[in-house]
Amino acid sequence: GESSQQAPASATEKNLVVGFSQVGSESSWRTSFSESVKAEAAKRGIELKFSDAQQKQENQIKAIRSFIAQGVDAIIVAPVVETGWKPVLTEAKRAGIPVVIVDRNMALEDDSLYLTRVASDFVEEGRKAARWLMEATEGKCDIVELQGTVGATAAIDRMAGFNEVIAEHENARIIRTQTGEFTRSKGKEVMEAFLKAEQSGKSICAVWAHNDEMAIGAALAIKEAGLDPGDDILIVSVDAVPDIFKAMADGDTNATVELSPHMGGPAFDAIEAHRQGKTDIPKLITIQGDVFTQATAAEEYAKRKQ
Amino acid sequence: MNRRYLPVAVTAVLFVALFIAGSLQFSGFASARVILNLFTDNAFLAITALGMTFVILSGGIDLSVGAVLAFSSVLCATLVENYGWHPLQAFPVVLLLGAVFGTTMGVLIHTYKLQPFIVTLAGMFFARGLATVLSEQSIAIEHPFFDAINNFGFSLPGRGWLSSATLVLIAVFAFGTWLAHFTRLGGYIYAIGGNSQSAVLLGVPMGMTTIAIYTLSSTLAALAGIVYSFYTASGYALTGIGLELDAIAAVVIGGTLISGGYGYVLGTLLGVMTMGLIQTWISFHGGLSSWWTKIFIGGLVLSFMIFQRWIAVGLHTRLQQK
Amino acid sequence: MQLTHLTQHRLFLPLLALTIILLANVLFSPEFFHLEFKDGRLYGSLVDVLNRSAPTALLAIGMALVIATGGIDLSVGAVIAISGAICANLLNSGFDALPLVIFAGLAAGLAAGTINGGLVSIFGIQPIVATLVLMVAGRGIAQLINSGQIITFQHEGFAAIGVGTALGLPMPVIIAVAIFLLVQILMRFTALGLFVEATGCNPTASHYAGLNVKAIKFSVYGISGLCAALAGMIITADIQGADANNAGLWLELDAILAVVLGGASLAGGRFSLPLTMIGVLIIQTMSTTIIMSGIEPKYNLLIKSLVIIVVLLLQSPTFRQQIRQLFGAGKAMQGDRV
Amino acid sequence: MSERKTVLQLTGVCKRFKGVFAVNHVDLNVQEGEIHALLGENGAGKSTLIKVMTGVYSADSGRIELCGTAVSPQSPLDAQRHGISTVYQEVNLLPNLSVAHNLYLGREPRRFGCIQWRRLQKDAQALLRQFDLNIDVSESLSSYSIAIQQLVAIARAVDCSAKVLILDEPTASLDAKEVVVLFRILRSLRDKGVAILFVTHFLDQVYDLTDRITVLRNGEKVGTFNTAELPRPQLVAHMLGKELQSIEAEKTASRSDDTANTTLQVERLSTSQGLRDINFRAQAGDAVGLAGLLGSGRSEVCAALFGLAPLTEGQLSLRGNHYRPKSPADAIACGIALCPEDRKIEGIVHPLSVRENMILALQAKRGWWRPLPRHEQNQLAADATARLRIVCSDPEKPIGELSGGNQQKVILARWLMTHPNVLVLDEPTRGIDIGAHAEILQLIRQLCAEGMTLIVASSEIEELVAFSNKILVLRDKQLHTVIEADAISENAVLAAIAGSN
Ligand SMILES: Nc1ncnc2c1ncn2[C@@H]1O[C@H](COP(=O)(O)OP(=O)(O)OP(=O)(O)O)[C@@H](O)[C@H]1O
Ligand SMILES: Nc1ncnc2c1ncn2[C@@H]1O[C@H](COP(=O)(O)OP(=O)(O)OP(=O)(O)O)[C@@H](O)[C@H]1O
Ligand SMILES: [Mg+2]
Ligand SMILES: [Mg+2]
Repeated sequence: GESSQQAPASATEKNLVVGFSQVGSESSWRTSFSESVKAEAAKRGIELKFSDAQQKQENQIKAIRSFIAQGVDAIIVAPVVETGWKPVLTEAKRAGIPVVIVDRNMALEDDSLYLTRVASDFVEEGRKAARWLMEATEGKCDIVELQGTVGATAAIDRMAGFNEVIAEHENARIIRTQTGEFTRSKGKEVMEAFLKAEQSGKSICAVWAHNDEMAIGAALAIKEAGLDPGDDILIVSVDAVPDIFKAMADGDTNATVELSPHMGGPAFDAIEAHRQGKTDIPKLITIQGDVFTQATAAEEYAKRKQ
Repeated sequence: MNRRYLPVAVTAVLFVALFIAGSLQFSGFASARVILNLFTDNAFLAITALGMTFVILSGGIDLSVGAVLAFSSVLCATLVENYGWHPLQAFPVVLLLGAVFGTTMGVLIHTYKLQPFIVTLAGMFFARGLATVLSEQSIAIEHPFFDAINNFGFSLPGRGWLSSATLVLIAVFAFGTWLAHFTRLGGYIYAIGGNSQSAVLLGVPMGMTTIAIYTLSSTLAALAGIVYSFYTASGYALTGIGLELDAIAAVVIGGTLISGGYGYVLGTLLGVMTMGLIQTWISFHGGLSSWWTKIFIGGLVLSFMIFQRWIAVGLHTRLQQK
Repeated sequence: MQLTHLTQHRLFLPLLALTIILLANVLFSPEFFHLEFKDGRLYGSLVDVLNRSAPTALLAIGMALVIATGGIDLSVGAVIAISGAICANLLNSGFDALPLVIFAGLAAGLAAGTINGGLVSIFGIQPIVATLVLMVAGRGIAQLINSGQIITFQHEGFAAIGVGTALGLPMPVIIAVAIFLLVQILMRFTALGLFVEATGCNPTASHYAGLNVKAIKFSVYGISGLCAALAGMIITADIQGADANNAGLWLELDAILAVVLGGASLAGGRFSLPLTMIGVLIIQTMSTTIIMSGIEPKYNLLIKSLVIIVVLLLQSPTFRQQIRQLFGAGKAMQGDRV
Repeated sequence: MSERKTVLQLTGVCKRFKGVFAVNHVDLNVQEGEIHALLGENGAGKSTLIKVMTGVYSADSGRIELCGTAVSPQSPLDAQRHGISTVYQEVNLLPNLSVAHNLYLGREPRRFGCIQWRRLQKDAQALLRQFDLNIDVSESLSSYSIAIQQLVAIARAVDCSAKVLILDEPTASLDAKEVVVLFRILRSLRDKGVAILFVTHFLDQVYDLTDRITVLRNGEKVGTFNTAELPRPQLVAHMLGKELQSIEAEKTASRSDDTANTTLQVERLSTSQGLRDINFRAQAGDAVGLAGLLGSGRSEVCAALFGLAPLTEGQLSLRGNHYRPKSPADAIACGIALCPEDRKIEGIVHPLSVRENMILALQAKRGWWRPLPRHEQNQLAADATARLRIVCSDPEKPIGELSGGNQQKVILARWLMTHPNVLVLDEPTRGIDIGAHAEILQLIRQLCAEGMTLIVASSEIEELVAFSNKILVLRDKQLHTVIEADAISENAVLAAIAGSN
């Protein structure tokens, strides 16, 4: 009993201790995101307790509860899924620990459960990708879609946003859709099959991939089928990982919607503001994602490659 | 002490050792809260692992538990949120469907002599597929009953909280211990795992027992799904991926032989707690990157298994020499 | 007489199942059977099925041996990631002589196999846990090598392992067939096959008969590691990048499934590599068919599970007898009416 | 006798395996209060017939009546419910459960839905005491020797038996002492009106115990006879279908103990399993018998010679060379072979074929890279099948489908193929029929004559006496007496086993 009460006291004397519950390391985007948060914490002299949940919500909940048991000063969560957080956030609130939600949203009715959200908007990403494509093809396009993992929030929302815009264009339609599980290999495999099913790809106008990895895989498949990705078949995707800029610079894919991995900064800002007693912290901090195209790809690649 | 209790005893000793090591390293580790969190956080895993214990004791395996858990959490959420059922109406339906699912697998395994690994693998695909078809989206459950149960519990000294999930877990384990060690069915399960041909010749009702085992495992997985839906107040088709492997690992760490016939229910509980403790240690440490986390978990489980073998073999020969 | 002879052949039922799944495509997507010769290689969905089967086939070859000794190897997916990561990093580091890279990849696989084999045969740890350890930690090691990123590379020679062509067929197919033949010869033209099966059937009696049971168990894990490393190189070369996070994820389950569809018992004993290959083809044909058919992805798993159950039931003697009885009963009833 | 009630009546029972008759139109009636022997050669169909009666196999045709009503047991459980309890040929108990649990599995005493473990153990202890067995019943079964397991299986069946008790070769690895106890119990059951069906290959026991005899040959019934009215030679003739050539009781000539000629020398042998200070010497052509009671350490001597138990002390030498085997593979390489006692666990490799089982040890000796060509394998298998007269239609058949005695011969064949210098046989005639028994004894003599050294552990003193030129009597894992050459006689051995120093 004694020791557990000592923890927060000693923490306030020293520097800030923040627990960060990350989804996992399922993609290189996710890794960049983790690294960015760690780097930001180091820069500010914050002690970061990092916990990798290996794509499992239960592990995230366990981590949050153990952060509470340790008495950290604040908790950052990048939730694996939108629902299911109310019980554990209620516990954090009872313990008086502020929680910042980053990346994906949480479905919470009671906004006193968290300090703020540093959010990316998957639906909007889908819309942006669609708008770009509709502009490039003047609203006339037979699209094949490479979905993310079935049931993943990012996949569902990006699909919804994209379809919303497509619905406004009567000559645009999705002719085939299948999951590529967010991976390069599976993206390539599915695209191979699509090409064969659609008269060697002649009837495909564009590929819409829920992330960059699948887009890169699809580009490989198109090349091997003897077509020119980026010309014969357009490719648009989401994330803006470094590799996609290279592909765009090489003319293999056409556009990507950025999902910035730098969400650590605003999150720590909010936590520090809260500790200083400020009460005017906004409940939603949106990270804007731009659309990048081949035009700026080369210079962006040079910038991001490190 | 009887030699057969050796693996369980070794697991218990190693668990305590791990706990002491953690307590010396981190302040706040040695608290009632951390211990009770182990129960609350792992209740659903422990319940599935208990079902898995029976399956493994009988020489089988059940890969479908994670998917069944996901399915039952989604079904719960759908019934409560989309159809407006009271949770208490939904639970029996969920448990019943779980039972029917397990019975079907048991019948396939027994009647058609199909291998449990494959039947339950297909079962895993099926249950997960069904859950996805039911709802791709995760569904939040906003029902006063859920809040009430989640808030129910007993406060213990040291900021400990005896949650309702822990109470369910204790009840289920009491049931499991009774079933394994004090009923005929329990004896039959051990018998099948020891040698199924001999078991038949000794008059063990194979069909009934096999079907009962898989029915039990699926029902417990469905119950774990309900516990999980309380834990997260939601239902989601992609939860519990790989849970079956965690459950198997817990059972084996608890000293049960994967080939069947040897092991104890108590060992499984210790196995689950040990894995939970490893996780807790990692979050307290907080400095491991994603990959070091994996390497570390693997390494710890490995040294645990080697220690267990080593101590067990050592003690065994010592006992024999006496 | 000849026909019954044919139907009783052990290849008959698995081949029948494969044919039925292939024929399902006639309904969904006739393009499936389109084959043409383009740029010096055969091109079409059927070739894709073979090509995409290659990694699983390699895994299944190793897995079949491991399962025959009564073990199981869950770590192959992680070994794929490790060997891919090592190769990709070497290619980017300047040590990019092809033999060296391939050797390094294989060495990684062998090392993994040695760890598994050592844990199982020397320490006596149960195979499912022993290899579970490497399944978890191995992917961590691969990510560590790659720092969690996908490491892409440009290397014609190495890429050819995944996308090259030989004898008019994709390179992975050639590699898989070559390994299949090699292992099959090793197993059936030396006494290894007998030793492996005897070990799986009754390890105690095999030990008494003078077999070095430990060495046999040890070596099958080694072979499995090597096969997995080769599969890892194919997968890596295919996308010209090493994806430590996802390469080979859950592929071990497909490999085990293939071995069991090939009629092996997970308790050990008899195994058949040709039947295992048919199992692999059944799995891949099913995947490709689902992609080609245009069914909504959320039904993928349901379809897969039902197909597996049907294929298993087809192979179950009890089920066939029940069907025959139903059939026979039907005939008898008709006879009654007449 | 005729007024006795028939309890079990079989009429025209047939059972085929893959079209071949294992049991062919057999009639059998077993009466209340009699002990009925079921006899026949290895592979005659005894075990199959029993399995048909108890629901393990379903009969292809025929009728089974129990106390006048037709029954068709679907499973052993079903048979038990009908009042038939059985000890099958191989020990079919559960090694992982405690002895007590094995005895009462499915019949555990319960109160309020809970098994009463205390009472169960007390009952078990009491039950085994009837068999003069005083062991810790809470230990798992696997920690006891196969003979004890056999006794436990018998005790279980005896305790369950309501109307019919079937025993398939229960005495195969029991010592004389245990057999006496068993017979006492069987007689008292008979007197209580239980019908007992008894299979054995020991004709002495048949004449000692049984009231009537039914003989099977090649799956068909030869006839049912009153034991008292059937002379022994005629019984043998019924079983074999021909006269048994009498084996001359000729003794192997005693030899001078010539140290130079020693093949195997054992000095102060002690093992971690508890053997202490065993010394003996054997030369080419010797047959050394190991005699003793249950648990006296015979099997452990065999195991130590074969590299299965690490030596804690002592020295072995083989043809003058230091010999310290670490594994069976080592031992085999040095020219030693062991035909183990527990054939089900240590001997047969089940789904593998008879041919593969036979050549396994030879192939292991050659190494994997030098496979025996298939035609050579076939030839070897054919030769062995002929030499040991193994009843086996097809060498490609899984070995588990052979009858128990024929499995034993296959294992013997496996070892003969390796041409060992020293052949260790642990209970070699376990479950072997009378005809083959004689042949095996002859074989042992012949092998000795060819210069092989044999070490034979056996519970059958008669057979030890028949071929040994040296008998080591073990007690409490120590060498008690050595009886040599002309001093060898059944009485001498018995006296050494039973008597004090
Ligand atoms: N499961 C089986 N499949 C095929 N054939 C079998 C099977 N069981 C027994 N047989 C065959 O049936 C015949 C009778 O065997 P059974 O075991 O009844 O002989 P037995 O009289 O008990 O001989 P033993 O004295 O050696 O035990 C043998 O030829 C044997 O090969
Ligand atoms: N009567 C007994 N009481 C207790 N333990 C026994 C008894 N008989 C055998 N055992 C146990 O069984 C083990 C096996 O002994 P071992 O096999 O050497 O005996 P054996 O002389 O070969 O007799 P058999 O093979 O007929 O059982 C011994 O280590 C001993 O612990
Ligand atoms: Mg028999
Ligand atoms: Mg013995």
